[in-house]
Amino acid sequence: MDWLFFLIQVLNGVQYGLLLFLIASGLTLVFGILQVINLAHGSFYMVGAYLAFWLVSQTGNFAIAVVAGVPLAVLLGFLIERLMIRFLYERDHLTQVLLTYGLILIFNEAQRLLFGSDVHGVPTPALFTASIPLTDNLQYPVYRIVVSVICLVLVAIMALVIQKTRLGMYIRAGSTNREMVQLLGVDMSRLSTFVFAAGAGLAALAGIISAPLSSIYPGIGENILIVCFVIVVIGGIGSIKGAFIAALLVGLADTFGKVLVPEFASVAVYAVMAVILLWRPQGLFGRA
Amino acid sequence: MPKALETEALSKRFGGLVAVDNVSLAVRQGDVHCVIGPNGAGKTTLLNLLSGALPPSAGRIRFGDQDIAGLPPHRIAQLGIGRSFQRTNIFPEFSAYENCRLGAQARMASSMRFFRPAERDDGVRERAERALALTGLTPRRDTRASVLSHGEQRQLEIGVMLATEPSLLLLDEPMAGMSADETARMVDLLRRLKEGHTLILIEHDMDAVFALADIITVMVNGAVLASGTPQEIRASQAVQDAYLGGDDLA
Amino acid sequence: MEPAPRLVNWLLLAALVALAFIPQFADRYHIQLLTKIMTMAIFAMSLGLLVSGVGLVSLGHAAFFGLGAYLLALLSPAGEGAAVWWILPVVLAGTTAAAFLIGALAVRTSGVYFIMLTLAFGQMLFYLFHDSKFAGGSDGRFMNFRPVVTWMGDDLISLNDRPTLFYVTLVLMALSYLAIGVVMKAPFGRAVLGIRVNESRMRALGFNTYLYKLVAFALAGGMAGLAGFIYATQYRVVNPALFHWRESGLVLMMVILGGLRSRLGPLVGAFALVLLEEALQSLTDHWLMAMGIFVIAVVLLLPDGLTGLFRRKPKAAEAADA
Amino acid sequence: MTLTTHSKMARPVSRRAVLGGAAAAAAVGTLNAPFVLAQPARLKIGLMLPYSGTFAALGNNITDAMLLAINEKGGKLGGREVQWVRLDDESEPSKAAQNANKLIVGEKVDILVGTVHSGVAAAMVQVAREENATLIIPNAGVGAATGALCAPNIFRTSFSNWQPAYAMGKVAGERKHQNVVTITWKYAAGEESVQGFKDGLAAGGGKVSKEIWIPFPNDEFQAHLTEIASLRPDAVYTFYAGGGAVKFVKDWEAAGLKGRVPLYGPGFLTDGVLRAQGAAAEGLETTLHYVEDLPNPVNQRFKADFKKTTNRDVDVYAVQGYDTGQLLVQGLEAVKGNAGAKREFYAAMKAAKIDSPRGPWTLSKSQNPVQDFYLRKVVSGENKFQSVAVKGLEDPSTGCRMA
Repeated sequence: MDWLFFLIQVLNGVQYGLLLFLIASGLTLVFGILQVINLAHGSFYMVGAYLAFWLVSQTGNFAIAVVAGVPLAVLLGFLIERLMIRFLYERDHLTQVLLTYGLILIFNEAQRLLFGSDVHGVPTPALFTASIPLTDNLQYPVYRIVVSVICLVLVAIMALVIQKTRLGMYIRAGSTNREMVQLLGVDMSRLSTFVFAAGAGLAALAGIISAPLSSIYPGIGENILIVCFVIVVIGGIGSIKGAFIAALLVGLADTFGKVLVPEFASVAVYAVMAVILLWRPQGLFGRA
Repeated sequence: MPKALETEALSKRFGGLVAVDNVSLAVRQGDVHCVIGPNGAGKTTLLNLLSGALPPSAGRIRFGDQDIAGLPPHRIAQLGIGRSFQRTNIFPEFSAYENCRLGAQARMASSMRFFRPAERDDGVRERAERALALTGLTPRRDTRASVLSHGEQRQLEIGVMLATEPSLLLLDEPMAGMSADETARMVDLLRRLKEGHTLILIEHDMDAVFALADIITVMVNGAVLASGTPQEIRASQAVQDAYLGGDDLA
Repeated sequence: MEPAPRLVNWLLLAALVALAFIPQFADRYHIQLLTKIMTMAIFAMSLGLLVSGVGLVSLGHAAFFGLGAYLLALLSPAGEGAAVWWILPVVLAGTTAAAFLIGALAVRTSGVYFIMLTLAFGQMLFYLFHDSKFAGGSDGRFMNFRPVVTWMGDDLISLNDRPTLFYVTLVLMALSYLAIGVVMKAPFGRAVLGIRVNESRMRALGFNTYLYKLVAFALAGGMAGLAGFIYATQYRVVNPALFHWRESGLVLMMVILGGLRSRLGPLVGAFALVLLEEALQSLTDHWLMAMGIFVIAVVLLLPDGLTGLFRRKPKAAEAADA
Repeated sequence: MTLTTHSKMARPVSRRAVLGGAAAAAAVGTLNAPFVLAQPARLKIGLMLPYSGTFAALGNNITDAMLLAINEKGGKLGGREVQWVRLDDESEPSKAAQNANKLIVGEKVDILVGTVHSGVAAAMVQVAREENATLIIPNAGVGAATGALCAPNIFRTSFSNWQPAYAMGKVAGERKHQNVVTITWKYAAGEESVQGFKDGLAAGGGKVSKEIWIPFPNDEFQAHLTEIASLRPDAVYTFYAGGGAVKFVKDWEAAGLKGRVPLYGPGFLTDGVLRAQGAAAEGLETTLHYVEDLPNPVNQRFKADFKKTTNRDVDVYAVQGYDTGQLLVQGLEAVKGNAGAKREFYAAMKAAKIDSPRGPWTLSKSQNPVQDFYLRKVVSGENKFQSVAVKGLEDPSTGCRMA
């Protein structure tokens, strides 16, 4: 592997990591602020992917899928938070795990009822079908770059919101000390709903924009959920910064694991996690 | 008189906040050493440092001939430092006796026993019964802790600690929220405990403090303001100004 | 975890005796179904030991179930059945040791971290066996012969015989149930219960709570390994799905369904859930949807599980329950 | 404890039959009385196939085509009415042994048919061997079923993973590719397929320079495609099906490898997923024992009939289901529907000559089809017949001790 291919692999890893971050950021905030373990978070990714498939096949326009799909997912997140997750705030983790486990079963089966079990694909948006030649026999698909740019823009927006706005201050404070924020007179109930719905929207957006990159099949959300759990654990629960760094780390570990230790590629990610937790049991940026 | 426990420049910082600031204490064997001070003075944090619940940021804690600063709580407990908590911390679903038995079991060489029923160990049983008797709870032996009265729960809290047979007791506001009657009983209990134990006591009830204490340390803003016999403290102008002058003594 | 009240003990004994007669009239299919249910009951009891005994919610407990099954399948010689006398201790030691190692990391954490760590470690084992050639990859492995129970060269009992395997499993299930009862009454169990209620208090009393939790985790892992051993013996086939977190979720559901406050809970939950799954599957193609709704309903409506339905409302004056 | 599994398990069959429109009309004779409990006069056949999950479409095509073949012969087998017991195997290997048990031991089916997923099929083979039950595999290509685990009571009407791969290897070898990279999921089917390809390639004079294995069912290929580009191979062989096949073919194009490096694979790379792959699949060359535009009259008739009864297009899975039906018809005809006369029943099946839409085939000694393999090419979104890659190819059946 010469240095050019090495750099391309780094690019691959970063791109995968950025995508993972979109999903993991919502997950870590829901942990941090709502103190709810949401196993069904991956289902929003699945919802996004299938929404992309459905909307693109209905309208033929990928932009519509993004513009209509994200609000739909946010609405779904809003409803689920209000109808179910709400009752979990005061319950123990065990209850949360099981209830959201039940939600996964329902989501998966609903998907099967609506879309069947076939594998679907979404065409790459016409605007971005080109590829950039990197070597004489390898091109980098423009759309992958677009996805990375979208992710980076979102990262920047999130950083801005969290660092500079009042809302961001509440979010930061809420993930540190829920009671304290409540005492400050912030409506935690509304903040929780907002965070949950926003997390659902982000995960769905990840599902939508990655739909042209991947095939869409039943159970797609579960596979990615576990990886995002690992990211949240590595980064430290409730820490957006931690999730970002951990996502890149996992993306790179996964990419290079595949090339260097193909036999144990999937284990590589978990090995990274174990090592980091040996060093810092509360994650990179978690509070003890 | 030999020292039971000494701290040297003990400090605890939470981020920018200094909760315990350079505290040096010398607690004599067999004394009742009371720590008083306004809310937020760092008394409970100091107790947490002594019991190992929190690691100190700086300083040393000498217990016997050992520096125990930074040891995990169970190690410190095994060395003979017992701790009772401000909020009642007993096991509510267990009976009074069983609460004490857990304490007694803690001092067993190894309670990693899987098959012999816990009931069978006479040494443990004896220690538990003794702790019950000492705290006057023998009549309530088989009552579930959660249904004991507030005062009884406080007594039990101390009983659980006693069952570990500590030589030094760390008591965090044992009289808080008690009726006068219950307080009197607790003072009586603590006085009895003086035989054979060293006590470090955090308390707001000044009558009780002055009735029990051999030495009083006054803390303000994490630091020691004054330390001395009850007479000296009563006489201290600094203490009067900073603390005792208020309504607290009334 | 409270000891079962006296009446329940009698009912339990009656149920056990009733179970023992089932092979006399049930067909072979139902015998093997019940054998499977009893295997799952052992598995669920091992998790119950963690969840209601220590208060540790593991979402990766299937790892040890799978490991037990795989160890048996991988270590059995190709040409003959492995002798139970050595293979069972080896499998139990192996799963216990694995649980000890994973626990050493996981038990350092608590709450959400513990759940996610166990989940991640479970998946790690899943991938380890899923991706590696020696274990047969995603297709798993077959075991050509069941373990044999021999004495002086003669077959003592044959695990190939379904009713025999049924009885062996029944005995192991009963022993597991009794063993948990004994352990929970022993000093170790009392300490572990105290940790569940108030860990910091236990530390202040001088208990090395980390060690207690770790040992409990290892014991539970070993017991799950026993269940895996029986599973592999019954089906002679193992595959990575045994490790999957869906299995872990399912067995956690059994524990909750049965009820956390009773030692009988996991047992009742295993029977109820497997039978429910059978029934739903034969009723509708979309049984998973029904299962999901059922799970949510149980969690919201039956916080004390099925055994909670038969429990007297806790009264203040009730005698000490430990 | 006595679940009334009979009626309940039979019910999905009836419902499907009702919903299946024309298919049901043809199948009415066999399926219309599901609530009647088992009568000894009826032949009981268990269908353990995926009716949910990724492979559901495959399971349905196999089932419907098999019924079609039987209904063409009057809907009876050897003169006996048939009671079908349908069970969704969910393509879930962990439940496979138990499900097979449910049908063989619990339902006491005379014949078990299944399944698609290799891991599930392998478990079924184990149970069938232990219970000495008749098993017919209508798809799963796991080599051991007619290899190391072969048995007189186990038949396959589809292929072994080795077969189409060997055919592809032979074609690639004849093109003198000396630097071939293989990339596939790391599981038994993938390993068997790569072995077959290597055997064929060697026979033709080519060589594999690097094998890339990806954990099943991981489908993030970008890193591997980058690696392939850096290896600069003459050709790449891949074994994917379903979602993985869609993803791989699309990523292959996006990475700019399409058109620069020839991509080969067994027909599963395109079958059933061509539409999802879209333009990316154009020009792909694959080998398989079937292609839709085979000119033989059986194929023409079958395509029309299947369309008429199910309103779906045929695929290789439907063909295999159809042939399973044909094999059952011939075998049971010979024993007058007495599936218990196993020696005669098995001998008749083993000797059967199946006139299939894929062309005529027979069973080998290990009871796997001996059949032609075709080279196909995707032209305007459809697989088109190119040439016969290998005639009458037989699986080596390594490890099979059945003479």
